[in-house]
Amino acid sequence: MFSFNEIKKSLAASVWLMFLTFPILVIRVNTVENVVEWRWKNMVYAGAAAFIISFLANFLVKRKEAGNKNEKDKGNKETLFISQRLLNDKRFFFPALVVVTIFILSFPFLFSMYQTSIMSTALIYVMLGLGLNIVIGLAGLLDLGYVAFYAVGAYSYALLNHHFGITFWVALPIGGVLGAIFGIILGYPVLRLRGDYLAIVTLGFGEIIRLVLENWNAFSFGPSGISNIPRPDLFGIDLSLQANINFIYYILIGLVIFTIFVVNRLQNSRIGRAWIALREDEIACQAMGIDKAKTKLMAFALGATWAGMGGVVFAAKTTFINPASFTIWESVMILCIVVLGGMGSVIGVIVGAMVLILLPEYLRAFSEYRMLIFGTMLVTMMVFRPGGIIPDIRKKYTFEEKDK
Amino acid sequence: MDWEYLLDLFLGGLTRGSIYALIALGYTMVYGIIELINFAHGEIYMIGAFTALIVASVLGLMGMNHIVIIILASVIAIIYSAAYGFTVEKIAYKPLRQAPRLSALISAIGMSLFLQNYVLLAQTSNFLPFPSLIPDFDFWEPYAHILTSQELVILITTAVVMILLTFLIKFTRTGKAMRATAQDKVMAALVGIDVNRIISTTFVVGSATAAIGGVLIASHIGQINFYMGFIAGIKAFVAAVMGGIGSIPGAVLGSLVLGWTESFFTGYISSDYEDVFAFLFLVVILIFRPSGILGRSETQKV
Amino acid sequence: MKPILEVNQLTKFFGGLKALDKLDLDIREGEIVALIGPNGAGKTTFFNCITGIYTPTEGDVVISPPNKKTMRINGMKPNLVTKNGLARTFQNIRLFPNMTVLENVMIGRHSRLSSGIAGAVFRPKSTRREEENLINDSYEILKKIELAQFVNELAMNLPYGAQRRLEIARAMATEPFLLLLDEPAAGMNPMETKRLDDLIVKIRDTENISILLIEHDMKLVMSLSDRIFVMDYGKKIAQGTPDEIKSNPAVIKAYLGEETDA
Amino acid sequence: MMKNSFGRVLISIVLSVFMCLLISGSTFAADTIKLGVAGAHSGDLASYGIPSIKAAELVVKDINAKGGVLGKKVELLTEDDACKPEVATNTATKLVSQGVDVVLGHICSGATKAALGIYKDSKIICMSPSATNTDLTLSGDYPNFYRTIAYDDAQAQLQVKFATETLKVKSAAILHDKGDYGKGAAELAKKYAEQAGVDVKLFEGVTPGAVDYSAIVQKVKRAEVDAVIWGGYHPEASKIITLMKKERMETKFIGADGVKDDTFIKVAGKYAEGVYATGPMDVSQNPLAIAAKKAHQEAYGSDPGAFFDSAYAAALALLNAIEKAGSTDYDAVSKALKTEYVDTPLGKISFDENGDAIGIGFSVYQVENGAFKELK
Repeated sequence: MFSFNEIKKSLAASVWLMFLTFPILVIRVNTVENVVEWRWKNMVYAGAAAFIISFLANFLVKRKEAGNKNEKDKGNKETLFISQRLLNDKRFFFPALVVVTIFILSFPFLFSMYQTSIMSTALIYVMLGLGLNIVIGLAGLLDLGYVAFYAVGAYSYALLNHHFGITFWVALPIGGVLGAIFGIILGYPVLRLRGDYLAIVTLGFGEIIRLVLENWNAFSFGPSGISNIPRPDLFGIDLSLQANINFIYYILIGLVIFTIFVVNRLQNSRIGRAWIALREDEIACQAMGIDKAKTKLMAFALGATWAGMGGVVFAAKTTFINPASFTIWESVMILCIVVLGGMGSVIGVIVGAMVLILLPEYLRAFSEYRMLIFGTMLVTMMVFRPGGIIPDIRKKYTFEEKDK
Repeated sequence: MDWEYLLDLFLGGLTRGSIYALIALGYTMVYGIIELINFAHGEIYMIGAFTALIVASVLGLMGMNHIVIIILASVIAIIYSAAYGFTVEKIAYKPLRQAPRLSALISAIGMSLFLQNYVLLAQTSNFLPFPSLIPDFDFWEPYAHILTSQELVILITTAVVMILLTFLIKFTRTGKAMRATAQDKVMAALVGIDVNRIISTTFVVGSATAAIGGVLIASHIGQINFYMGFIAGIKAFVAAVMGGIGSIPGAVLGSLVLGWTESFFTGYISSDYEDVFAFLFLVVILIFRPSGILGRSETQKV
Repeated sequence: MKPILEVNQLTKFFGGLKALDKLDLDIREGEIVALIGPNGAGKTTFFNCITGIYTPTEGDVVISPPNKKTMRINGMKPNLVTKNGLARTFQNIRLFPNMTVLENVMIGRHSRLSSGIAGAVFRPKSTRREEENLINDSYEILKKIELAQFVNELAMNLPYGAQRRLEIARAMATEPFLLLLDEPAAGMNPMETKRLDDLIVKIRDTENISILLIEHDMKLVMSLSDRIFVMDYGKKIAQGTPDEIKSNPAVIKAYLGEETDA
Repeated sequence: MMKNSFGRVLISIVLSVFMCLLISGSTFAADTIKLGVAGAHSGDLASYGIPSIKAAELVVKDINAKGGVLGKKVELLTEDDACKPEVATNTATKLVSQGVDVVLGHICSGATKAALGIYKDSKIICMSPSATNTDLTLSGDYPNFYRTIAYDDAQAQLQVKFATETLKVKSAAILHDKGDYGKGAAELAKKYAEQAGVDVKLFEGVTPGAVDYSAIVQKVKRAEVDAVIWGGYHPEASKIITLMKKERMETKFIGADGVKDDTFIKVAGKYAEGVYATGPMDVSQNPLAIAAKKAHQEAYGSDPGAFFDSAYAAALALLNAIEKAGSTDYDAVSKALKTEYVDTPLGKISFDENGDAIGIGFSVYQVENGAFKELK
């Protein structure tokens, strides 16, 4: 079944890769007694790896082109199918919901504290992802400065708590509101910009916020950050570490459900449709009587709200924040979540967050290789599923049953 | 008014600008042709520097003479960066031509992560001293306290590279083909341009420039590590956008503007908010010229 | 009786280039008016100036919707123009490709609805009713334009003719008193064109929406329009009933006998 | 349907929380002593974290060779935190869940602060080879924290004392890299410098990783100060000093332990000559240090990296304390750390009430013919 041609192709690939990786992989100058190490076996590995991979790749690409799905795709089809059911079909919906709920609720007791903790982190990113999804997935505005609002949220809790002893539960809505306000402030000047120009300017804003936090000690305590931020309180009962971690987990579950609920409703509302129209075609969108500026600002503001709340929870979870947590990479990660998951699709974003946040944690087994693998995963996933893991499905209307 | 200080800052900004330019050129070429923010470009530049270092130290241990080392190191670095650029495009971007543009962007990010850690693992996480390949010219000694020989070389090279690229794009057949492809891939293909070949060429050329940048910059600041590509890359991209992404002179102009902005702001106000100011400046420029200083403002057809 | 759309001395420069030159035009209620002229005569520019996509350099665009007060709309934002009852379609189809046919029409109703974010999230009775009506109204419109069978298709998967019709449906959803059609028949086969012809008449008669259309298909133009304006190089070179236009030397000159296919 | 699952979640939150209160921090019966090593093992600061793994590996190797601690083998659990607080909390939680007994790390002060909360609640001792932020020990917030490196305050005092008394510096420019380590140190230096009557003409941060620092160097040149006091790591330092020398400037350059790293000299080359830096007392004559370095070269074919010695010392101190305490019990071990002295590459050390190491002096070095030479 493998044509000679394929093998030749793979051979060529491996030779090319051996050439390519030669200086960096093979040669290393030993800094102690200045001699050159020639690590020829690395070259062999590289060659072999390249051969196998390119062989597989060709194979997969052939299949992909041939259109008949390989296992990976099948798997995704499956989830897609289920997700569709979950959304539409009541019969499948309730049993599924019950099972999922039970699993989610018992999670902290089934798994270790560590598992719960990283799951909470993942959930924070689910929130962020869903928020950014409003801006990018629905309104189609490429925002690379999203982390700015995250920072706003985190610092608003940390500072309010530090100065006025504001508690988590009060700070949560405040963080959201502040996020929204910043969303509008930052959104306003960039209304005219499109595509990558918007991207780079928002990226700029993100950096500006970070740098201000870094330099303006009087306000933000600078790079040494703010420590001993209290974890969320439960009617003043003080909880053990374990309990605390579980508590945060449940808070996040609550918030995520809330987010999903809101995003879902927005998606199929007048506003949501306006956003999508804006994404699809600005000119036509205006010609349909939609106020471009207002719609864009709404998207920015709403997106930022979730970032703000996420920030508050983040601060409460880590108990320490400093500007280093809010670099461009954070924005990039969140962007990856949205795109990888499938732009505009709620389940997609959730899956995306789970994959991108939990993957590096589980890749710890590979210790120093983890980021390498992570990078590779990003590329492969995009190459084989450009639309994201679970692409968006438009809502269907049938005319017997009315509004749902 | 302290004129010498002003001059110093001016030259400082000029050097910094030229450094950005050497990276920005590659960005802008790639973007111009496939509208992709090539996140991995900074990494290519880093790889260029590493290759040069490795080659140089190997030859050094073999006791070759200085000039030979310089030339060989640079040439090999350029070849390898070009090769990397070519491969990256084939692996990570070509399959995504038809896909949504963001997917390509994510793929680029993945590539950048991969290359960083590849070098980290295969070589070292430490900062490595980079031999100053460019000697201090004696004839330049009188002026060296204002502008070092290395800086001089950087300025000249940038100028030359820019001129060559402009020439390539404006007058050669390949250049014409590139512009055609940038305009409209389908049409270009219809008139018999091998679009894939042209895109590959763009990547090769872009990466080669990055390598030149890598070698020069590394020998200017005298150290490299696997992470050097990221920040430089971001800055260069900002510069490219500022100048009007897709335009060669724009990239250089943008880089210089950025360089001067930072230099003067640091010099007269404070380096604390240097970048803040740089970004604000970018925002202001884009608000008044939404497609950059020299960018052709796309009048959208209705 | 007062014209519902009155354009006086409309002029538009692009840099040095004069795209529109002192153009006068008027439409009375219930009319179907055609705007014709060779390619590059500035017809689409004219549309863009009226609908606010471009701001005219000089001149006035005045609308007086039936039983509403008269107002100047030049320089007004596109979305407000639409809100005030001018709807348009595009020469190069500009649907929302990844939305369903129904949603495309629902978008059209946007400016006629009120529910905001709060409404969307809390779904009070008012919003629910609004949505219900919206869905049904949009469905009704689709029925009228004979697209009902595609209701849940993605717009991009429609056959060409259907896409053109969907643009019209979407425009009608904005409840205009005047509908601006930019080459609605472009690229249609004779059968589709015939169908379009009937459709336009039907819209005018049943919805009493007046219509201004740019069109190259002379057969369609002549059979449809009550009056015709002819443009060339941004100037108006003739106006009148189909018969007057047919026999107008200036037009014949401009078209070099192109109108013989009428 | 959203509403009723809201309900469920609320109820279950309350329920579960009470369940959690019942389950107190579970204890692990282990047949090995688990030594956690946490810090930046990836990302841009990896070069400061990886040496501590190497140190730990070497220590554990020969301790196990000698029969381990309390007759048990020592097991290494290395976890990456990339110097990111948010990751650090997960790293810490993971180590705790794995039943770690003591932790060597973290590397960056920020990450350490984030992680300490978790170690504190689970009564685990944590010793950093490199986190110099003053609050870590002096604020008293972290009784479970120890370190084998002097905190910024001490260094800053020494720097300034040296600058004013030995170098007779009248005016200074204080630069930093905007990082938590660098800026913190710089601020303290500023404080003490002003107390000592030094005219601080410049206090500015530079962007780490920037391609060029000529502007700031020009500014320093113009300010005509006697000395530059640098708060930050060596990469930026070497770039700045190189430029200063190329600009033919004679201004003195004083760094802290972020600079006192052989890589600095390797990188800055001839330009490094004459640079001052404070750092842990010279240990190059200490037999243990020599042995450790040799072991490293044999094992990894390269010279040890930053904070290797202090990491090595920390690993020794921790394991020794467990040995002496006769158990891994929190109080016993803390007591042992504070009472028992132990031989390390840094000399004979113990720990004071705050958790700072006693016996690791600090001294000023100057680069002379390509090596840091201790100034008496």
